[in-house]
Amino acid sequence: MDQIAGIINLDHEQDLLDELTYFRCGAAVPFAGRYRMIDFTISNMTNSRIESVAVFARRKYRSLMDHLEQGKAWDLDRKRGGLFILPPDWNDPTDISRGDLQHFHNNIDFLRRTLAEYILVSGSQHICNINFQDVLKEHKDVNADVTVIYKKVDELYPEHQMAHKLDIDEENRVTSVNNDHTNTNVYMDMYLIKKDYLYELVEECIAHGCSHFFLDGIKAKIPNLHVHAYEYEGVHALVNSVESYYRASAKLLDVDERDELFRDEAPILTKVKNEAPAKYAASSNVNNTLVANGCIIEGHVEDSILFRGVKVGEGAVIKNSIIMQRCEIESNAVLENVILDKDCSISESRTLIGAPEKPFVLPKRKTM
Amino acid sequence: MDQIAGIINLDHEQDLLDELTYFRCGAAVPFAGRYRMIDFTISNMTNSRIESVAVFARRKYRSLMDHLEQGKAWDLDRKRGGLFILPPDWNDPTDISRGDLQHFHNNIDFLRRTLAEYILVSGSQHICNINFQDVLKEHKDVNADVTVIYKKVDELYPEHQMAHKLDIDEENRVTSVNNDHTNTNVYMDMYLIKKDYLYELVEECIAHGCSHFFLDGIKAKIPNLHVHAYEYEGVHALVNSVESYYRASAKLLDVDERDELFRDEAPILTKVKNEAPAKYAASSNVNNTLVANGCIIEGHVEDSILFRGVKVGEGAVIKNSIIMQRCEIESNAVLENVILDKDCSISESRTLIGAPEKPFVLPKRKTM
Amino acid sequence: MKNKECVAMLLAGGQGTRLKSLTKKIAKPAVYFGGKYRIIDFPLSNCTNSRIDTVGVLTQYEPLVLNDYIGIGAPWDLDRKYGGVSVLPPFMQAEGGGWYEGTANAIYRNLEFLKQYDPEHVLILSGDHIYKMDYSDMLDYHESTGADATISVLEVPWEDASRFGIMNTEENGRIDEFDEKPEFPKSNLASMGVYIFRWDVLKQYLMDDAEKEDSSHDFGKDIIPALLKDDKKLMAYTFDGYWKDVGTVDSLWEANMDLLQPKPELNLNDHTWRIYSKNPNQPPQYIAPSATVRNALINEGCRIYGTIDTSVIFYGVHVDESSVVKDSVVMPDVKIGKNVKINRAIIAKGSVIEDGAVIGDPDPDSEITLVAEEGSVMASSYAANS
Amino acid sequence: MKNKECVAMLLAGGQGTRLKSLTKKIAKPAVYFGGKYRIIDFPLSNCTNSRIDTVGVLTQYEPLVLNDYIGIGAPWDLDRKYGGVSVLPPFMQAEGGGWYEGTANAIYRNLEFLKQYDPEHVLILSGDHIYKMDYSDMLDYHESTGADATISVLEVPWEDASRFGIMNTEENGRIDEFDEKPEFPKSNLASMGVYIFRWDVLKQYLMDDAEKEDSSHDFGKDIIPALLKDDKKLMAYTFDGYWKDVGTVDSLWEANMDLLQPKPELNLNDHTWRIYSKNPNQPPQYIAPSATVRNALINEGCRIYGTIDTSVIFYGVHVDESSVVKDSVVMPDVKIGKNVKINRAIIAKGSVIEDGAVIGDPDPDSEITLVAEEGSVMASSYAANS
Repeated sequence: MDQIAGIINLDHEQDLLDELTYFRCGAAVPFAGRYRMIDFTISNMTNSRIESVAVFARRKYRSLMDHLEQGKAWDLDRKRGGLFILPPDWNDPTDISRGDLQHFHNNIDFLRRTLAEYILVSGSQHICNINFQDVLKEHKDVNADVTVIYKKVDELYPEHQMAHKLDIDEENRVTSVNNDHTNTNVYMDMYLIKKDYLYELVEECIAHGCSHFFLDGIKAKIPNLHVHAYEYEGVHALVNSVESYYRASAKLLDVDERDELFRDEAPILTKVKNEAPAKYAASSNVNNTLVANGCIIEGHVEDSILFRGVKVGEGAVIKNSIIMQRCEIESNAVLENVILDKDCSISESRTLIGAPEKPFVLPKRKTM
Repeated sequence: MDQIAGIINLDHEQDLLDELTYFRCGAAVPFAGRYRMIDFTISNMTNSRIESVAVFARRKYRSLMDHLEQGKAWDLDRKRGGLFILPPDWNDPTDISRGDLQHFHNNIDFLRRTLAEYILVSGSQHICNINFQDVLKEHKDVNADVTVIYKKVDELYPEHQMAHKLDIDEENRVTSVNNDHTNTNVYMDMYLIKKDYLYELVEECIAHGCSHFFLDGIKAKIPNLHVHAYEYEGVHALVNSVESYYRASAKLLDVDERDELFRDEAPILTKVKNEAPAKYAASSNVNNTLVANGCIIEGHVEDSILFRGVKVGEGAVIKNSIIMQRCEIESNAVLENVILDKDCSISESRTLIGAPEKPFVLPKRKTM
Repeated sequence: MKNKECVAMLLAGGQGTRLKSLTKKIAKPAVYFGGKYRIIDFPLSNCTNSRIDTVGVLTQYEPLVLNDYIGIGAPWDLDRKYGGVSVLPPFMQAEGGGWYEGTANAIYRNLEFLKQYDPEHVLILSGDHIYKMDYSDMLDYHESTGADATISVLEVPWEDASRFGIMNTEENGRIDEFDEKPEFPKSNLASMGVYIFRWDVLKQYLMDDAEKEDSSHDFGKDIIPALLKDDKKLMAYTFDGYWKDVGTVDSLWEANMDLLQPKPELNLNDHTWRIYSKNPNQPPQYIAPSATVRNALINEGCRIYGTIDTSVIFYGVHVDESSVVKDSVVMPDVKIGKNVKINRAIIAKGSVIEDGAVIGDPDPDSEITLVAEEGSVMASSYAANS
Repeated sequence: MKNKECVAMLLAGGQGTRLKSLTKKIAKPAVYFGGKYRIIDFPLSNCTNSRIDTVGVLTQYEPLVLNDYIGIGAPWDLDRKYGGVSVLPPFMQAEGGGWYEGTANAIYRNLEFLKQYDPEHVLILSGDHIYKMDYSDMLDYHESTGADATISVLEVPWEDASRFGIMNTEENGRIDEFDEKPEFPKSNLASMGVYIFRWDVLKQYLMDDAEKEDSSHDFGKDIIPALLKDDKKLMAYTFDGYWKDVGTVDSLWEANMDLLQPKPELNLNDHTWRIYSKNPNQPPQYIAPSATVRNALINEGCRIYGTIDTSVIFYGVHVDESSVVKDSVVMPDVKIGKNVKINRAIIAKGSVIEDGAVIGDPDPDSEITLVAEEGSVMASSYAANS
């Protein structure tokens, strides 16, 4: 089996999740009751037998470092390979690289040391369950220079407008990368490339003063390269705004979506917290809800997601809401269309109601 | 036994080791054949049963992160406690703290979470083998507010001029912290303080706009506090310049110094490299030298230190020199009074000779 | 190398036959408890929370599951460079070998292991009990009294005292007599099977005991009486808190039900004393619109479409529509079909309960029904005790 | 859970009696080699370098040192969440238990362990040999030929062939006959004791073999002949590289001396194929002004004041002034006084050689002298073979 190494490039990802990204980058945002966004990318990589993963971090990466713990949860705290979080801390005055090329240039040791022949570069905003070995197989079958991964979406939502789209010919070659608002071939910010070729393109980009490897190094060269499009056909969500986050979360209440995302043979792993099983009191009433461990529920919860360690008091009512770690909802409080970040407290009988299309978001550690 | 947590505060440490600190902070400088400077502080802490250690890093901490690997070598990659490298990545616009108070303020969670009642704060420049439990015992016996650690040096060298000195009364209370160039009581940049009291002083410092916790929060309050002086009597070196680094290294060739520093019951640990035993060819001639594993020696070496994986070709002569990891000295080269940083290559028959009081330093990866 | 202050030895070799089919393929300490845990999680978490970082686990019977579960000790933070958890099965030596012949013999055969750490004290634990205990408090007491051995005891109701090993003590807590299951108990202080010995004393008595041909090589029957006979200083350390021997199907069921109290005596949500366990990595549990859940503990990976009432549900359990699980314990990965009725039962791991099956007897005086591991129950069958 | 492509089973239960006092207290795979290593470091490092991350180590004789040494497998990067290294001693089951009775029996008794991973292939290794080998190349060969079993062989000099198990092969590498120590060998391809089996085939043959009362339950004597008899496809995979059985004091000494060649066949400095071992955390070695060191391997923690000539010195060894160590292997933590002469000897761990002692015989035809573990040699004594 050919080896692949992974790069998770957060350099150009914008932190547009309002209150949820005030103090953390998008990759570190909690998602699906017990995970962080980046867990999906890392788990997809390890499930595809990728054993070396570099994370190019630029801003607000402290909570990411805390969460990743050198890759422990993915068995990536290793002697050979493993997970490397690479914040920008370079001090070479002769360095002329710019943008994400700074990362590629200053972390070239990661590429040098890995034995892998191929590199899979990914962002953190596309939630999916994908096997990159399948991508490699197709990449080799068609003898591509670069293989980019896309999802053909059924319906275009606002979040898709911020993504690049692909025009593809009948041989699945990419003919253009664009922002056509009617194109449903959403580029998933993932591409596979031979390591030696990546080197070459990186050096060329730096020599030409480029600042965005994908746009300047790959997109700009489409006429001259064989850029192959790999269609990912599984469950997919793009999370790059509060609204898309809320929509993607709601989809998780669908059993088929969930079954496709969380699979025994390709599990999504995350940091272990050692919480007790969730406890439901005699007074509790829970419907159509995802509940993580450590919750203690005495009230009413429906169409919602409760992260680990949430307490819901007697008579409290929670609907269409996402309640993150360790929030405490006191008795008779009412929450509807709300996203609470970690460690929020809602006092007795308090009511917070957001709009279904624009949830009310409370930042970390807020008491109301 | 009372618990102590450790803070290694690199915030005010200047990187004055010329070529050796171009790309790394002083704490990450290789020392004693197979260690880095910070290994001594961390090992002293773990040997004193300190199980939680925070590293306040500010600049050039990338190689430090690579080296520390979340504390693996010290068994500090733990669920409870462990090693935390804390680079500056804070994004709270309301934060008014300055200087190293930024670190204390933004990492207050470290203090909150630890169960330890006492905090030992240390820098990384004082090489020693000290037991902080002994310090705590004395701290409690005299009922001090703060205990600062000092070494009474036999002779004052230039490096000591950059350190603070202590004036001490007959009860071992500190009466002043100063820069008196004739004072031999060298403050070792280490102090012990009760956690709750540290909190209190940190808050007061921030409220008053201070930027240096030790100077503004402790030194300035000496008249009102019981600041006790603990005398450390063991082997000691202060490394804050190339000259002091060179002098401290030479001292390691003395068996008594070495025996006091490297003790079976209080071992200095470091990242494991899995190098083979050092190999001495039939043509080798080695005298008064420390040799780490992985070296292959065919030439002549005396009064020197060879780090891991150094190759010395036939007929090469090395004297009074420090050769760091993986350097290659080709045959018939001559090195005297030289410090080579990692991965340097010296070509055949090349000669480099520095002055005994000012060694010639070659930066990382240089070929000459 | 530094020596260790206190090393724990955890006796985990018991077969636990009174747990019937639950221990057919696994040793008793590996039996499931509390929706998420195995029994051995409690002593191991107690060790790590008490800052005892060196634990020998003595295995004998069906150690594969236990070995695999303990692994490198990472879940309990016992994956240490020096110390940590070591699984200690019987082994062969130049002069022969054989199975462990009693609790004292098991420790005796591992004296070399203990000598490596040359501890000051040795803590002996068993893997049969559910409790949260700070062994470091007991160690402090042991050290402050200068005892040769300290035995942890708890007050049991007088009427139950004759079922336990009873310690008769002087006023200062010194043990002057040990009564194994006395007909007429003089005290209600029952031994919890938790001992701390001074290492030099333990070593000597184990070596002496090994020479005695008539000895059963058991701590309770041989070692403690020998110490008392020699007038060694044995102290009783009184523990007060939740403690339960889960050695039978009924007591295992009861201990699970205890967790469903509004404020259970055994608090699993205490973040200062976490019970660690190996994580199965499952997504959050899903409670469907058709579900009714009340008075329950439910773990991750479950999907509940039916009714859960006063029950403990382990990870990966699916309960389909119109089924009712009441007063029961459902172990991992059990699949329960539609229209199933379960009352007062323990359903072992991986069982499949088909549509319409009826299991257990709602009569509060009835015995608890046990469905064996990977059992399959059809609609027509009524699970008997297995 | 995902299944594993290939799981390795490392037979490490041997007592290794021909290594005399070196294996009095430790199993043979734990014997020291090469200034830094134990024999078992080689197969374990080969596994991790070959990306085989699941290894069962079958122990039986004196497993304490080996258990402690292997620990959680961290030195070899085998401290994995799923897989990694597992020490597998004999254990007791509901239907009884007993010691392993042969190499095949040892694997048979751990079929449950293998079933957990349900691998496609099983790699059988022994812990007796020094060699660097990429098992993944052998696995590729095994898979590409579609063999039921593949046996690694190496060409030995024809005159030595009758000391080995010899594989007679067809032109395409298929084995048609296995000769155990043939008087008149038809081939010089000797088995290295490294086998890859298809898991389903191995399982079947082990179960069949367990039923046979007259079987010695050995791979070479029973399993391989049974496969050949049934006309199963057995392929020979030719290894070419350094390989040495270090089963005797002389061969262990020789293998150490081999490392002192200017370009040794076994390169320990190859960073693409590191030999991992547990690190003793010692400071760098110190070579004093009075020392003369030539043609030597020396490990960290040593202090050399005397002469080391053509010798291998493990960690923590002190050699005082005016002493000469020649053509010898000095194991960890040995203290050698002043004016000592050592020739052609192996000094076992922790020995103390007092001032003026003379050990060994410089005659190149003499036997190698062995000083037993923690032995003490006075000036007046001349160490006999122990």
